[in-house]
Amino acid sequence: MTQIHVSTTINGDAGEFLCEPDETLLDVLRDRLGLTGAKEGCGTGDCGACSVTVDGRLICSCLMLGAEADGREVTTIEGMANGETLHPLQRKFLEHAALQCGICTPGILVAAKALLEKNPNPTETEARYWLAGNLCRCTGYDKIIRAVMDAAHEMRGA
Amino acid sequence: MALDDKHEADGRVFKVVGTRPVRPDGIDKVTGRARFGADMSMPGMLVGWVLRSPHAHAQIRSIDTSKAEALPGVKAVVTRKDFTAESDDVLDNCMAGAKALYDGHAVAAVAAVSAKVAKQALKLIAVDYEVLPHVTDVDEAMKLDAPVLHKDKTDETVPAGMSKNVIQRFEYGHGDVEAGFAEADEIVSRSFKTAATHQGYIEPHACVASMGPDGQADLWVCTQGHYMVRNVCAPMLGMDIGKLRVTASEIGGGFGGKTTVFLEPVALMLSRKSGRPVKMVMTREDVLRATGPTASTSIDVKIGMKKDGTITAGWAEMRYQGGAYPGSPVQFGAMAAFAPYNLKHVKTIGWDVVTNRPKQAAYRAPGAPMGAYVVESVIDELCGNLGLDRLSVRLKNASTEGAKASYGPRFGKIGLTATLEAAKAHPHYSAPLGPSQGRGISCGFWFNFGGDTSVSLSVNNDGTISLSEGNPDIGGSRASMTMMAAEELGIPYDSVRTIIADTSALGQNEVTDGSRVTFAVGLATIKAARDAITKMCSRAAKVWGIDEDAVIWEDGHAKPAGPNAGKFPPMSLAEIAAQASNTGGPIAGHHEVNAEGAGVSFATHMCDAEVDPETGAVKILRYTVFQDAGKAVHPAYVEGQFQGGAVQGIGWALNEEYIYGKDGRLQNPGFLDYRVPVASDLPMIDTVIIEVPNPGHPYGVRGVGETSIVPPLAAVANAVSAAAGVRLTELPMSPPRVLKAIDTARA
Amino acid sequence: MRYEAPRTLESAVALMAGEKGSAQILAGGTDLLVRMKSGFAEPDLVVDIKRIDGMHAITAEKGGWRIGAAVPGAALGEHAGVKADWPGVVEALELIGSTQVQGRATMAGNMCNASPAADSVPAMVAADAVARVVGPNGTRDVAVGDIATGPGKTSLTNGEIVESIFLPARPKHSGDAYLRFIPRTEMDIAVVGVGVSLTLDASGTCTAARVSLGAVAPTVLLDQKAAATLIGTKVDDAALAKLAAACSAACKPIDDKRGTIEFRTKVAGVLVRRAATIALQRAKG
Amino acid sequence: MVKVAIWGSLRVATEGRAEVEVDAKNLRELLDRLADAYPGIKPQIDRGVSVSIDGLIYNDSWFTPIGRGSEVVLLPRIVGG
Repeated sequence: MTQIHVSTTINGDAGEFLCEPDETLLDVLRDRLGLTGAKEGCGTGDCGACSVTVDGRLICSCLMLGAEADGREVTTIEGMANGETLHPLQRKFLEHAALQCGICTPGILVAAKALLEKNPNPTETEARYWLAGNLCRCTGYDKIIRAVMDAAHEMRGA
Repeated sequence: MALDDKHEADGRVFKVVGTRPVRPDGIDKVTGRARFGADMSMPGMLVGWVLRSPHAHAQIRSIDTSKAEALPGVKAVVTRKDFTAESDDVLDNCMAGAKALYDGHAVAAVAAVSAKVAKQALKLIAVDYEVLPHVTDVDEAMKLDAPVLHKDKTDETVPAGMSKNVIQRFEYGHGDVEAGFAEADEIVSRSFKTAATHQGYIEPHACVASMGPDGQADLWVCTQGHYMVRNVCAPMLGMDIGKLRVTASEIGGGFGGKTTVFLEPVALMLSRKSGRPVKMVMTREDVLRATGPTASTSIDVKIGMKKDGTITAGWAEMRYQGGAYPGSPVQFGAMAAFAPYNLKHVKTIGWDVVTNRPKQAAYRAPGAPMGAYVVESVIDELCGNLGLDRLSVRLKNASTEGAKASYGPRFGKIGLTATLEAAKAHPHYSAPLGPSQGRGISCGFWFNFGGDTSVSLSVNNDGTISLSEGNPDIGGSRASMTMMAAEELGIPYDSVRTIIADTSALGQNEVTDGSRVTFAVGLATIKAARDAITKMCSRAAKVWGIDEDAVIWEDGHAKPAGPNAGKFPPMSLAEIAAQASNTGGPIAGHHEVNAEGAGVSFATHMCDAEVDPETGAVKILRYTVFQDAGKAVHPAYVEGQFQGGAVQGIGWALNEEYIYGKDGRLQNPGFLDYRVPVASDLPMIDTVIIEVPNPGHPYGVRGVGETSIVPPLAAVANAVSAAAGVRLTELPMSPPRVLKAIDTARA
Repeated sequence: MRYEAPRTLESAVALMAGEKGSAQILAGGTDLLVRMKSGFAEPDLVVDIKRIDGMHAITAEKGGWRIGAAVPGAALGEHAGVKADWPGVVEALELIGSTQVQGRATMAGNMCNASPAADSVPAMVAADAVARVVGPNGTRDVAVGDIATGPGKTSLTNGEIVESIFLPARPKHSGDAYLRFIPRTEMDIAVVGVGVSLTLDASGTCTAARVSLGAVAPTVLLDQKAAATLIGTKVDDAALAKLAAACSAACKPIDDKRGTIEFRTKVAGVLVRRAATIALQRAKG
Repeated sequence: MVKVAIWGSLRVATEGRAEVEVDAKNLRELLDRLADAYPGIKPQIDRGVSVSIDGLIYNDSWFTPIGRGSEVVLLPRIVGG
């Protein structure tokens, strides 16, 4: 089996990697690029812990091959804060104690950011349905939803 | 809250405790930097994969690993033969011995240069199985003609003539239940079943083991207790405990499921045989097939009540299967089921049963939710039959201080009545309901415990504090420890940094379980801080040339105790720290304790549900948790425990279940069909924190982690039963079951 | 395994036709990668069709819409034109999986995966959608309902690739709807799925109807008897009751971990009534 | 002497008595004397027990004092999640 050469942009930086043809983007990120912020909770697209965006589209990185990333722009949790400045969602998650164990947190933040980019003023129901693919077993989602709504409010400048 | 005797913390004005600061591990966890079990890599690392039995029950005649070993890239293969330690159930569960006892039971493992090679090697391992008949249902397993898992595990409490799958019998209670039933105006008897549910942590088990030829080893692992991992694994490997250093990674949820070992001894053995570090990570399928779900149960219950709502007697016979080995949590179900009520006549009988399912692991208040489910369902039905208010009846019968618990002791200070009164006064209780909607109430109880705890607190030269504790932080406990240390020392929260030390750094620490951490580690942290304070006071006394008894600690400063002690300006912690080398050397406080005497905990939950009578679909409309926290150190994380427990309970009540096929194989080993609640299934979970201080803790803290999963099964069942107009007696109340119950009731 | 991402449909067909081992098309990958992960699929060749021109296009054609095989649910859901014409189809596709899955999953892939419980297929069958299939022997148009022949099996022959799906022009005074039953509110596979498309005349009488059922038989059913109960009626309560009874009668489900025969049969009737009511409202505008 | 409440299924070892008396001033003495006087309880003590003393639960601490009037209840060892 021959490895595939892939050129891509990850969190704004151009980069290259080699991967097996059947290797998922998640495995590439974690095992080859050292970006372990995306987690594997299921490997079947049912938990959302591996959420990243590709060309702005929210996806599960466990359901995409690394080879498909050629020429695409991938954004992960590691690209969410701007240097020392946290994204408002990250800040609100901390303020609202919207995480307990924290394993689902990167995926939920990436997904919530994609939500607010598409819909800056979601209803609670819209936020809940958008995030339905991100399982959290610790919080019962209450504080997560509150943090997302509060971040949306702040980002709208309202 | 009126108290007879004063608590140490009464009247104390807390400065840090009770606030909601950002947790110390917060930034790492929102930026992806936090390192969980699978996030560790080591140079030269191999990957380990496990071969699992496809059979529910089979004799292992032989295992031929020669072809796997010959595959290029394979560096080690391990089977049970490699473990020469004396057999026990935990080891047998990690690697099957003579028999594979459930679908997914590990039978061999491989370490190879890549996952691809390892998976290929697994296919080359030839296991000669003699497939045996199997049993997965608890009632079936108790029948005399059921396939038998073990010939010799039944203990002396089991009467002769029962199936050998029945392992142990428990009985609790007092009074004369028959006399009690004779006094009743209304008696309800019902049988219930509950399905096995999994803890469902999002992070699969993972570890990296590295053992050198000198026999020393390091293990990086996601676990609720790295000291436990060390103490359990070292003897399995024939090692001295001191030669194994275990470091706890960040842990992605546990809920009791990470209080034992699965991969860890196998990874160590693979590392020993290959001479290289070995990383093992479970797939979600592995997690569901082979790690700890909780018990499934079958329970008969009978309760008598007078017209005025007095419960005259309670009786239950409970059968729990805990998988392929002894140890279902039936005794806790039998002890906890009636604990919220002050009963003259009560009796519970519990049977621990084995079946061909994965060995159960603790799950948040193990055994108690099922007991509360059946008792609270029947109390609800009795209230309905007698036309009584469901909260008033619970208040009338509630256990209070001095009441004799159904499991024996008399309660000390407890907060059950306070939770019920808060529930009664809450607007939720009087809110109107629409058609096909119902409201359910349930109380719940859990013991909590403490256990071995070691904490070390270093005063750094600049006046900051490094706090080392040994309990993996699952839900924000580092924040709580930091707060208690800062509170006690009188310094800002930000001046303290708390870490989870590895097993070589501290004395023994019990697992993060039993709702013990904020209670026990908190207690040890406070005592360690007091130890450091004593030392700092003594340094100040030296500098001032006065007696150390004449120095007190206030607001982060050493001060002369009174005018007679001399007139010296207060000396801050930072000043004392800066002079430490000159005054006697480094300053550190520590405390080691077996923190016994944890206070029990109670909660009352209220749930509104709507049922679609045409499809059986249930929607949770509103949910409120009322729970006694003793003292909430970080209220946001206390609320988080309440909310998380409630939602796990909602999942258990509505859609989560282990489904076995006729072939004894698990049919739903994935998050697609093992259905944990998703965000869109739920409303906000409201919380009311009650604070009845625990006399056993300096600040009055009670454990809060587990009790919150005890009431929801019944709260939801009572709401659904009210909404559907028919009593539901089987969990989960999945739509086909609800619809069938509605249709049967109408027919 | 080899991974190829050809730039033209012709080369994709050639790759597929030329592979001696097992070959799989990769569109969204939300089914294929799951099967590869579990070892159910071990393809020798995966052909990614997302680099082929036009595969991402949604184009107006003969009053209807042609949807490229690589258009994910999220993109279709953002297309106002398709959404206005065939809201039932768009909603059906959007029900599949999570937001993340929507970023990848395609209608063509959902159809070719040939699950009896595929959400978008009953909606497409009700809409009388047609798949355009390109293969070594040329191009053919196939009714969507004729693609799956059984669970996991399709009528596509060696080297054939679905290039696009055509949703026909929507007649005046018509509407469609798709409803499914799942135990949770999201993230589940349909226990029952029902698609309804109907057309009214100026007086509000139903002149044409298509009713389809998912997850109650080895393939999605087009239920003509059920459709007949609506035609000539005002889709009133009496007609809906007959419709429900006809659908329940048409079900040939199995008992499995997701539902019982009894439950699926009954709920099919309940859902078709609800779906027809939504379709009626849409038809009335 | 300390009165110790025994749970139901262990009463086969105490001739049916729900409460037995042993001479013990602390937890260690209590468990030792219980095992001596009622050998049938020993297997359970070896499997693990907790002891409730005046409503608080103790697992291991041998030297936990037991007062004369204390309420003492033997329990299976409490574990948690």
